[in-house]
Amino acid sequence: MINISCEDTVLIKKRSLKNAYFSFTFGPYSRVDQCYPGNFIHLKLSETQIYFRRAMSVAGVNKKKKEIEIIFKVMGRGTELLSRFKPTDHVNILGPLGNTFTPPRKSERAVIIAGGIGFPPLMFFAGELVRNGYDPERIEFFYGGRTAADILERSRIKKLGVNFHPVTDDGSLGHRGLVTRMVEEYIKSHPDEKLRLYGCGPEAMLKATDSLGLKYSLPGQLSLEAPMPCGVGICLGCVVPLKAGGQARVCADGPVFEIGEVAL
Amino acid sequence: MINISCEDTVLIKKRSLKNAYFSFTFGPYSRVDQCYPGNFIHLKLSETQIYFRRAMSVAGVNKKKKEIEIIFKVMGRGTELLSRFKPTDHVNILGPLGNTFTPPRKSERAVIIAGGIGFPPLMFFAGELVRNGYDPERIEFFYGGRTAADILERSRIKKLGVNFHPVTDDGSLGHRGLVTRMVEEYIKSHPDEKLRLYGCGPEAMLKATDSLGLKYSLPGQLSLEAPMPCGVGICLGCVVPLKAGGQARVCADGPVFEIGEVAL
Amino acid sequence: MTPDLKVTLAGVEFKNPVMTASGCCGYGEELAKVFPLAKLGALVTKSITLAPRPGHPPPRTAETASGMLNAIGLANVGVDRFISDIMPFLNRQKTRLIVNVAGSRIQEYVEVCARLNDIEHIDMVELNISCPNVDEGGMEFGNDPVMTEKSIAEVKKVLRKPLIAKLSPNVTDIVAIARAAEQGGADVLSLINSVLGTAIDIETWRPRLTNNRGGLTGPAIKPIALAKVDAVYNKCSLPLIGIGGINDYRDAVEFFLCGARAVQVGTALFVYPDAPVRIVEGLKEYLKRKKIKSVNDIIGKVRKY
Amino acid sequence: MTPDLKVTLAGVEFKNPVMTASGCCGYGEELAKVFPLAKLGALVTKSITLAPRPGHPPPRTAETASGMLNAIGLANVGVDRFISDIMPFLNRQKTRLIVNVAGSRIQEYVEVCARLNDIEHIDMVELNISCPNVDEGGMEFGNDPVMTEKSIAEVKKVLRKPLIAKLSPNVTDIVAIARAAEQGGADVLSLINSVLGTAIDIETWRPRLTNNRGGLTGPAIKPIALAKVDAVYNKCSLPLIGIGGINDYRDAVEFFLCGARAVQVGTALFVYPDAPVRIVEGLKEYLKRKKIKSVNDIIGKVRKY
Ligand SMILES: Cc1cc2nc3c(=O)[nH]c(=O)nc-3n(C[C@H](O)[C@H](O)[C@H](O)COP(=O)(O)OP(=O)(O)OC[C@H]3O[C@@H](n4cnc5c(N)ncnc54)[C@H](O)[C@@H]3O)c2cc1C
Ligand SMILES: Cc1cc2nc3c(=O)[nH]c(=O)nc-3n(C[C@H](O)[C@H](O)[C@H](O)COP(=O)(O)OP(=O)(O)OC[C@H]3O[C@@H](n4cnc5c(N)ncnc54)[C@H](O)[C@@H]3O)c2cc1C
Ligand SMILES: Cc1cc2nc3c(=O)[nH]c(=O)nc-3n(C[C@H](O)[C@H](O)[C@H](O)COP(=O)(O)O)c2cc1C
Ligand SMILES: Cc1cc2nc3c(=O)[nH]c(=O)nc-3n(C[C@H](O)[C@H](O)[C@H](O)COP(=O)(O)O)c2cc1C
Ligand code: FES
Ligand code: FES
Repeated sequence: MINISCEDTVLIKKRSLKNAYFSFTFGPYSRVDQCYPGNFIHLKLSETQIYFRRAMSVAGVNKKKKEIEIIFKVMGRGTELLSRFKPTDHVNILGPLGNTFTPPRKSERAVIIAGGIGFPPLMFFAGELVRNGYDPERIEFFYGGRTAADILERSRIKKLGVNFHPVTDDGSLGHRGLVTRMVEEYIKSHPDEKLRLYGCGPEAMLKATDSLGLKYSLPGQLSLEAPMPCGVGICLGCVVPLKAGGQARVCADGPVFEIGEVAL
Repeated sequence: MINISCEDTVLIKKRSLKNAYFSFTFGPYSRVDQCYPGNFIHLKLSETQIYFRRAMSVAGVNKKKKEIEIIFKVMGRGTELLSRFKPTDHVNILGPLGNTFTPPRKSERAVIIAGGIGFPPLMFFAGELVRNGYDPERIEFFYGGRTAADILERSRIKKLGVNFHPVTDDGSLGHRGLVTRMVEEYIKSHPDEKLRLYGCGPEAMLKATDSLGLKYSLPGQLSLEAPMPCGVGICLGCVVPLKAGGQARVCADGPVFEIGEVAL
Repeated sequence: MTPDLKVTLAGVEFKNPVMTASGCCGYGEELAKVFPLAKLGALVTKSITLAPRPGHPPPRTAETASGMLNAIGLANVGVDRFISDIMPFLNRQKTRLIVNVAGSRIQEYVEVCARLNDIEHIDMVELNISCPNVDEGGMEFGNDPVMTEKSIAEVKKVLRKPLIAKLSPNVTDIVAIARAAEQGGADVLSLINSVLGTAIDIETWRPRLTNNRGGLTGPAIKPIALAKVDAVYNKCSLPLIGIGGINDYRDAVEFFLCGARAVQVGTALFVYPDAPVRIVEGLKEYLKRKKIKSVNDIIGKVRKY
Repeated sequence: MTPDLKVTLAGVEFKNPVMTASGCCGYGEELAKVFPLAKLGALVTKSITLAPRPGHPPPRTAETASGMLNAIGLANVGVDRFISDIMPFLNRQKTRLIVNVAGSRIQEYVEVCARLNDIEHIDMVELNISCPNVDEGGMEFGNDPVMTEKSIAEVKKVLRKPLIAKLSPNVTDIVAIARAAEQGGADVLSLINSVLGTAIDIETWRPRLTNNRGGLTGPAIKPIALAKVDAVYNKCSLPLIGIGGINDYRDAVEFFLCGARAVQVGTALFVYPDAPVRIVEGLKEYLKRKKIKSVNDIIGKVRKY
């Protein structure tokens, strides 16, 4: 029954990416084997400085080295503090938390729609699919940002062998326009394929992805964000309303929800 | 009128001494020229982690480089946090605060009695006396600790040319016994000298020094400690009772008091 | 020799004095994924009302300096589903069980308690009297001695289990409320519930909670909670459970010294879900280090000036 | 265009709405070493009583999570030495001056105010009614509407300067106290004074304050203070001064949005003695960024759900 741990780990590797993004690798972490795409960890950044933990999606694991990676952007107090951590600094990890993405069937094509701080779990997801034998040619990885600088870890994504579709508002990389517009074009131009959508990113992107799924009757999942005091389902602070009525906790009932499930 | 500043400085040099003691050098600090022995600075260690500042005596200044040194021991939460600072980390300094030691007259011999975290201001004091032309041979520097490991910065003190008298409880360095017992022997064996006492250290040591001054009618000063919320005299949290009645603020009326002044 | 952590409240023995606080541990299902609930002195459920309640719309929590604000709005499954859906799980847990009950009319408290009466595994009922009283125009039960006494007396008429009255800190004179609760027949007092507070987003000019205000909890309120326990101790004859900002064993010891016979851990669970286990361990070490045989030997032992 | 920070309270114009809080800035002499007092909206002195008071013996402050406890015990030089020794310094400062007055009998408040009446440079008097009332057996004036109204009315009989009543947060119904203060003739309300709290040293089992309990202040109490201001705003017609945990301009803005027309900065001065100057600068930047002409345009503008 007991499967969530609360343990101290050490920052092992710190990579500064573009645009105030960072990749942090922590270890040794005893639960690497139980981390699946969609899962997140909850980080206690300071014993007293910041009270709540901060949620970060698992961006990758190295099972042999027992290391876990997150990729985050400096947004406010917590991520700012985190960005100033140095290798050998400690952080307490509560996790793994939340549910996971359901892999596509062999017959389906995976259409991934990533944006902003939503790309790390989807990059992990795509990588795990490929590692588990899913044909990378059947993964369409859409990734939207304002400019080229917002599209991170490009070579790492490309190396997976997936069909990579960067989309920028200003056309400085890949297609020009909104990522969900491009996805809609893709859907329309592939009427005979069985598609399954996977979205994680800004609220507007999630809403548009949800609409696409409903409009074209495509199955799929969205990974949501909400301020999370506890992350384990006991505070009821992270609830979102469901279309069928009632509420769901993003942390414990999500963060991954089916398209059409949540009243976004 | 305005003479206290509240400014950010950077940790420039960190030296780990014995026994959980550290020497930290901060700079550039605009007020190095106004820092005299006895003065202290008040450090804001974290914007939100620890609310109050922590008081640290000035242990040295480098006026040309505009650097200020403190020497501290890890005692609790604040000093523990401080000890984990790394060069390039910022700290906010409020200061310089408090009053200063009155130098001995030319005709007097300075008997310095240091113990524990009380030695940094006295080391600074002895150094400044020497720099200002006071004969180092007329400075008796008593320094007490439990064992040899408690007597810090020995070569630095000796280099001043003062008469250095380490005293340890276990005799592992210098005389064996209590430092104030040794001071009393010194006093008794120098009946014809004009002595002036300067004490800073644990409460028991201060009390004994105070008694010595009164018993042998010797002038002198003691530098006191008290928990200090503000350090500038506005909270009235650091008061000590005076023998003449009434109270004094350790931060603004001290930390240096005349022997016989405070009801210790 | 391991120190004795057993305490007895209203005739019920608890293996240790560390409980979860209501509303901060759901019904225990999630915590059971972090540690065996048998390690708890007792599990206190979130407030149960007669009908299910969805609670307030989000945002309903906000972070503050060393604490948090919440206005969850008593979201819960209602007493019937609690009994049918949750009790089977709780029946399997080897821990004392305290069910917290809330309502907006006295009759609601009474009805919920009546349904809990026959469930064997429930050891005690804790009455959350910090809810706005609908009948009396929204004034909280717990803010008025008369309403406090009356609501407790009515519940005691039907309830055959020991009753804990949970007091609100938002009152001028908590001793008067404590005495009223005793008068009404409470067997134990727990204090404190959350402290009224609010916070505003200076960019949107919106309150940070849709309920506009909420309850402040966490380390920030510990000094307040401790002062309330201290104020009530020895001013009425009931045993006290201390609640408010307890994060580690040191905090718990402060409450014992001020007179609490047990403590509840709330907001700390959100940061360290295993906080109660850590506190039990820390307590043992502390008593060992101090060479004290039983936690009962430090209760109320603060040496006042 | 620099935004307008001027506010008017009871006919007195302040160059900006940021004041020091009583007891947290002495009589201004030490702060004058950090910044020119002319930068303040007003200086509020520590509480002045009829006779000099030494205050409680140390320790009388303790650090808490995001805050502090204090039981200074109204240490002050007494009104006569205040007038003879301190006023000459204050007369030279180009800032509004508010003298805070405390007492343990109504007659004491009245006598102190009578002596302040003729001192021109004093712009207002702030009444600290959170002191234990000796005549009434120690119950605080400010905890009871009747005593609140009576003490203010008596003072108003002699005082020819505008009167601020400073309210205690340790009450069930602060609106009732606010209305009583208005009824008694107060011109302005300031809220809140410190929140009752305590802390215990678990090694010595001693309270951390010789007074056994004290007042909690600092960031920890900001949500509480804000909720009190919000509760009183529009429930009586007096202008409000917000106090409690204000550390930076963001905190100040929250209070303005909730209805405060000015703010006082207390505990923050102990950490950043130049906090008021920083807040004034931050406020200017904020209003500029938001393209708002005057701080008066944001007062009470919280957009409640
Ligand atoms: C399941 C989940 C996975 C996440 N994964 C990632 C990730 O992989 N990379 C990444 O960069 N970010 C991720 N986030 C968002 C990240 O948690 C927030 O950016 C972060 O909490 C902001 O904290 P802050 O202190 O820097 O910002 P502040 O705005 O100062 O935070 C203030 C408060 O708001 C909460 N908060 C603010 N914004 C968010 C938000 N968008 N989501 C959740 N809480 C918020 C914080 O927890 C805190 O309580 C994830 C969030 C969730 C819920
Ligand atoms: C004028 C002055 C000069 C000082 N100079 C030095 C120095 O040069 N080197 C050095 O190592 N230490 C010095 N100290 C003592 C130093 O300030 C304390 O050791 C430090 O504040 C302890 O903080 P902490 O958080 O580590 O300990 P904690 O015990 O966790 O602190 C808790 C609280 O108690 C207060 N406190 C605890 N002990 C003391 C104490 N002895 N003095 C003052 N406040 C205390 C802290 O400020 C804090 O509010 C000086 C103190 C004063 C007043
Ligand atoms: C999110 C949240 C929900 C709560 N819900 C309830 C509740 O349903 N019933 C109740 O009596 N107390 C409730 N409380 C109050 C706690 O039980 C406890 O009294 C309070 O949080 C103080 O303790 P703490 O500082 O340890 O959290 C709640 C507190 C929080 C933070
Ligand atoms: C050390 C200290 C002394 C105080 N003395 C007084 C006082 O003499 N008179 C008074 O009315 N308020 C006094 N107060 C209360 C403050 O004026 C203010 O109301 C309270 O501290 C809340 O504001 P803050 O959180 O900004 O400190 C004192 C507060 C502190 C911390
Ligand atoms: S964050 Fe607490 S229930 Fe989801
Ligand atoms: S520390 Fe505030 S008066 Fe001395």
